[in-house]
Amino acid sequence: MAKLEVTVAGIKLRNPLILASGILGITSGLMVRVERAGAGGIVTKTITKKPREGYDNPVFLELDVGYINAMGLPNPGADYFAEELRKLENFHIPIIASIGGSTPEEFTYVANKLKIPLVKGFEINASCPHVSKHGVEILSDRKLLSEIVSSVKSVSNNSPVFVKLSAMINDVVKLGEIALESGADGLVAINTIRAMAIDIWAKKPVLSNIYGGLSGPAVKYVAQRVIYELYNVFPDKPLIGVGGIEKWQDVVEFILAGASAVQLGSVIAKKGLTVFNEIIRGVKMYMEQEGFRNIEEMRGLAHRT
Amino acid sequence: MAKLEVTVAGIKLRNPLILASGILGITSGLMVRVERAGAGGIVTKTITKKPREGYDNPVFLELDVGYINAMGLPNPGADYFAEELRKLENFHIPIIASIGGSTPEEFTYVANKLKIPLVKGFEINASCPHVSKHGVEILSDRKLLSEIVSSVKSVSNNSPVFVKLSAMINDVVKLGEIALESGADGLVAINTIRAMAIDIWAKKPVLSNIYGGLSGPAVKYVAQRVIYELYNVFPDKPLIGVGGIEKWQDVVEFILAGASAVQLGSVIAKKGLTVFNEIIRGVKMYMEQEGFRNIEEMRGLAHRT
Amino acid sequence: MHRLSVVTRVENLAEGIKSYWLALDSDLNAEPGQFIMVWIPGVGEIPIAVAYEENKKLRLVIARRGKTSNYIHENLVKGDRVFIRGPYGNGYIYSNVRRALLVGGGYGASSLLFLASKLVNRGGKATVILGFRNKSKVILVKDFTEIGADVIVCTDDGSYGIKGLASEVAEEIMDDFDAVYTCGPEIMMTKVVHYALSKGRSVQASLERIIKCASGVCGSCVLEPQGLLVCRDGPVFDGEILIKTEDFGRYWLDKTGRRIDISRLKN
Amino acid sequence: MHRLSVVTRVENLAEGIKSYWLALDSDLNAEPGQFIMVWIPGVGEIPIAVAYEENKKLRLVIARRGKTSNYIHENLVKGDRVFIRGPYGNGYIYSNVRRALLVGGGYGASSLLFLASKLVNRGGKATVILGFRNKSKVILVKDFTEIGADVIVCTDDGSYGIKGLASEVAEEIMDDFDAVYTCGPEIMMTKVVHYALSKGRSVQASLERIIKCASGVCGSCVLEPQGLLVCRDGPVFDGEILIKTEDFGRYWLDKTGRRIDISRLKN
Ligand SMILES: Cc1cc2nc3c(=O)[nH]c(=O)nc-3n(C[C@H](O)[C@H](O)[C@H](O)COP(=O)(O)OP(=O)(O)OC[C@H]3O[C@@H](n4cnc5c(N)ncnc54)[C@H](O)[C@@H]3O)c2cc1C
Ligand SMILES: Cc1cc2nc3c(=O)[nH]c(=O)nc-3n(C[C@H](O)[C@H](O)[C@H](O)COP(=O)(O)OP(=O)(O)OC[C@H]3O[C@@H](n4cnc5c(N)ncnc54)[C@H](O)[C@@H]3O)c2cc1C
Ligand SMILES: Cc1cc2nc3c(=O)[nH]c(=O)nc-3n(C[C@H](O)[C@H](O)[C@H](O)COP(=O)(O)O)c2cc1C
Ligand SMILES: Cc1cc2nc3c(=O)[nH]c(=O)nc-3n(C[C@H](O)[C@H](O)[C@H](O)COP(=O)(O)O)c2cc1C
Ligand code: FES
Ligand code: FES
Repeated sequence: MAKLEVTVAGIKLRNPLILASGILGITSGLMVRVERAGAGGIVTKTITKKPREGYDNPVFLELDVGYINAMGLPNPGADYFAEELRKLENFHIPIIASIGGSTPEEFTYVANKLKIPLVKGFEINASCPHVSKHGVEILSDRKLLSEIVSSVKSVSNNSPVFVKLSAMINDVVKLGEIALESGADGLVAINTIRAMAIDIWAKKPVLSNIYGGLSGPAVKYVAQRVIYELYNVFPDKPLIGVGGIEKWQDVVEFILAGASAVQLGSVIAKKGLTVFNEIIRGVKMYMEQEGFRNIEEMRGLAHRT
Repeated sequence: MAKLEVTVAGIKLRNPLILASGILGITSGLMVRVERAGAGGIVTKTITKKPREGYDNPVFLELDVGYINAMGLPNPGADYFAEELRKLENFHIPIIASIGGSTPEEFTYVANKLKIPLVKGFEINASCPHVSKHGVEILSDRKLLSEIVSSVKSVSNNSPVFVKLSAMINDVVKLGEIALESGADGLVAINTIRAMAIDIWAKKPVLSNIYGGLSGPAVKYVAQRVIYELYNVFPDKPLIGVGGIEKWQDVVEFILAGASAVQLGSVIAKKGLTVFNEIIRGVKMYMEQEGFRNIEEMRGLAHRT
Repeated sequence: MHRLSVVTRVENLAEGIKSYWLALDSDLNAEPGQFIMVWIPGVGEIPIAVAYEENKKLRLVIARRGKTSNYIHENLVKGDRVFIRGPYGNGYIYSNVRRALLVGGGYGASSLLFLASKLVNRGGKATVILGFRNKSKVILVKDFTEIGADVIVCTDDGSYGIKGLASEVAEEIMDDFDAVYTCGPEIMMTKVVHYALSKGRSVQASLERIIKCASGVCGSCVLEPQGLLVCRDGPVFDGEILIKTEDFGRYWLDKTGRRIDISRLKN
Repeated sequence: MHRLSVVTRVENLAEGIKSYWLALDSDLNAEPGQFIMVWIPGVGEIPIAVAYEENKKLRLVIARRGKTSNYIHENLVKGDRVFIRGPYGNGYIYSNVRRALLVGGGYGASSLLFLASKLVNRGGKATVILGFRNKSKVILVKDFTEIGADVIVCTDDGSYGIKGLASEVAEEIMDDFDAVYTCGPEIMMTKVVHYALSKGRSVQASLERIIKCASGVCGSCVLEPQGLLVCRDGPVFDGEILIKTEDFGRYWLDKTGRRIDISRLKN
């Protein structure tokens, strides 16, 4: 029997499908639902020091090839969210807290607050494409990136720290290297890609924020490329793939490219939470047909010549 | 009657639909066909100093959301191509020569060779995502970019010089600024985005080169964002939009975002050359319905608050 | 992306409530209880229930409430463009219902009108109790009558119809019906749901929460602790589920995702 | 992306020519004359004509010619996976043809076999002239006979069938036919096309050029000066068009896009 369990930077997951940040991971009730739906783990909505309302509607758009969102990192703030997480009882899948901010101090504030037993790791959101100073700007400032990573690591109590990267930086491998050298335990790729949509009858940008982040099938082949590039250089590091995963075949592609696990995001808009079990069934079937006993055996195979 | 003529950096186009680089613009016979199909102008395949065979097959993939190619810049070299262009007689639409290389000297060699009457402008391909040293690396090296632009400009005989940008650089506006300050007359955005595809039954990357460039609908909303960002800062400069244009609505979106003209690339794989007239009809109908007399009136309108 | 629609008619239903008829390019095929997102470029985007849809004609009933709804009231006239996406969510379940009691309050009458028309068209019987603050707020009475529903109107001050709350009138006559539907202020719906369940009646209620994505990903419209999403699992929920929901009648999430008392958001 | 297929049978047709039967998940619905791209992971991807397709079974005839075809000959066995994309291009036009003359050379017989089977199935008559270098190269004779075509074989050295060129035999009997189809070495096809046109016969020929994208965008398969694309406008062209094409029988583009003499690419 093919086994789906994976251990990513020491975090044990019953299967490699993690809920991506920004998708439903904002209340305890939703996390319970996601656990029941079969997810292997959950990344929370990105949490900042202070509460944020996010942008005005429209904030989310369905496109032919994916989605564009500019939620604006709405979140109840670290203090409130820590309490929200404490409501969880009998919760069995690992939670990874996504942290946002613009200074090392903001990041450590959030990490300190969310250092509770259910939180098994941290994901540094250094790649939001539509909130100024909270995203790709961090990746463009290598020193800042390094400081943020090492400060979060210094307060993380040995919990693994992941850095979420963007495909909007050509030399993403270099940034991965900086993150890892600064103490990150693993890398997550990718966040959304800055994009926008214009309505020709309104003759206006659709999102209130004008710019948003592209997700869904449109970004899948870019995300796979980033994972493949990262695995080329860091085959021993935990790499989590995210972007455009909609079906089990996509998950297999990411794992063959080098992902240790994957995250599911906007597919939930299309398929709802049943997508977890649907994908699990497919991946299992594939593994049995192709003779893989576990995920680790598949990982990075596309690199073999 | 709505007029489709536009003048872009002094180049007169009968309509704003230009054939994108790398699509069919490699022989004189093909250019004649493209002219007859209704294109407003043609950008040639990227031409390098020396002939290039390109990569081995597979080099082109059709996806659900677009295409990935890694042709590897095959081209007969500048000397041969100059002769090829000289075969054109009674040719009425402007040709923009796309130039590739890795040093200023290579660029000026090609520009000098292609300085023939039919060539009305040059497009510097500083953004190919899959040929090492011939693309985005140039954009990552601001000094090199500046040198290339100013040397091409210095030999271009007053023909306008465009720089083709990539969305793989977060701060694309800064690069546009460098290009313009170094003498470029206009900007073209975007080239393909580095991507790859893996076959789960072959367990291998599909392209022989592993990495290729994503084009088609998947990149449209990213390309529009780049044009919108550029227009924000350079509303008086010629901006040419390219990426994922498949229908007349897409063209209108790009123009509202700030494009002076657009290029059509991989849509030719889906719709063939009849797409030019199909789009022209649609844009005209829209302009008449919405009361636009010419393209210039529409340009950048999405920026109005 | 949004669909383009054009306003073909604007009706003043009552003080601060207007009805908009929109012409569409193609049918939405919405079901009663589903909602759409209405985008006014440069202003905002808000969820609005479908009040009626047939033959590429869509009706909305919009109450003046804040930024976007004010703008709509003040500016939108015949010929104007309105951008919509949807329909979203799950509507009322009404197949095989013979005698339905519909209890509406304020603009909540709107989705019940669509429901009543479907029920009557299928040969069912629909009795609707509509509650309003006072006479100047009364809407849609004629519309319900015209489609063949029995209408009972009540106002808080007795300035029109019965003096009293719709939920109270509903309690009096509920025995005669096999299914109850309610849409309106949540306090009213809470009463209707509890009473109906206590009488063993099947009951469904249409809820509101902050809708952002409308697609079940952002979590802003959640009902805790079950993590039910108004935009996707609702907006119409079965009463049996709602009474297990702490938030029902009590809490909303504000725009940051903090739970606040329902009275603080509804104004 | 490519489709997965599995080799179900390999036949040695002649020296350096094998036939592969592939099982598909779903029908390609290819027409005779269309081609597919065959990808062998880690090796290469080459265009191959459809020799037969029915019921999710696809037949290919592959000559040993270089990197990828050598690999296929040496390694591909029953049960192996083959990845394909397509079908691409325009095939032969054959509706309403009663008496067709098919002139093939070498593995060019392959697409004509598919054509003959379609013609015969529609009640038409197909006579095929097959030319080979010598007896050891002769292929598909039995297959043509089995589907009900009349077969005439010729070899350059007379070691099998008539001694002589297929194009010469074709000239002798062409009067009896209303349409001519040819696939094989371009020199042979040039002769057939010119003769057929001189006799007022409609004639179609299937061409080869360097195929890269197979989708009509890269230009590598162009015929000048008309800018005809073998992958999209062809690979089957009408003779009337071909004789106006300088490149027909004379030039190819090499991989860089430089025009070179046809003899330098075909080996
Ligand atoms: C499923 C659903 C169906 C609805 N149907 C109707 C209808 O048919 N007719 C009608 O008049 N109203 C309807 N509403 C309520 C309507 O959406 C709000 O009145 C409107 O969003 C107010 O926005 P505003 O910009 O005018 O005011 P604002 O000043 O932005 O807000 C005023 C109040 O409206 C509510 N609100 C604001 N934004 C939202 C939001 N994005 N989602 C939900 N509530 C919000 C809050 O309570 C807020 O305090 C419905 C709401 C939901 C959730
Ligand atoms: C439309 C079409 C249909 C074809 N059908 C068949 C068929 O049914 N059976 C068959 O055996 N062969 C067929 N061929 C020819 C076959 O594609 C070549 O033999 C094959 O590509 C050789 O590749 P290689 O790697 O084995 O050899 P290489 O060593 O790569 O090349 C050997 C020679 O093959 C030709 N060639 C190489 N690459 C290509 C390419 N990408 N496209 C076209 N020609 C190329 C060139 O002439 C080259 O000199 C067809 C070609 C075309 C264009
Ligand atoms: C509605 C929405 C909200 C998101 N919010 C966040 C966020 O708060 N933090 C973050 O790191 N990524 C956020 N993302 C990005 C996703 O986590 C993910 O990286 C991206 O959507 C690509 O994956 P997908 O194609 O599976 O959606 C968000 C995405 C969407 C669609
Ligand atoms: C097959 C192919 C070849 C290309 N070759 C080149 C090239 O040589 N030079 C260049 O600047 N861009 C090249 N491009 C990029 C296109 O010009 C264009 O920027 C990109 O494909 C996005 O546009 P599209 O979505 O309309 O195809 C190529 C694209 C394709 C699909
Ligand atoms: S509004 Fe986003 S989940 Fe309901
Ligand atoms: S092979 Fe690319 S155009 Fe024909």
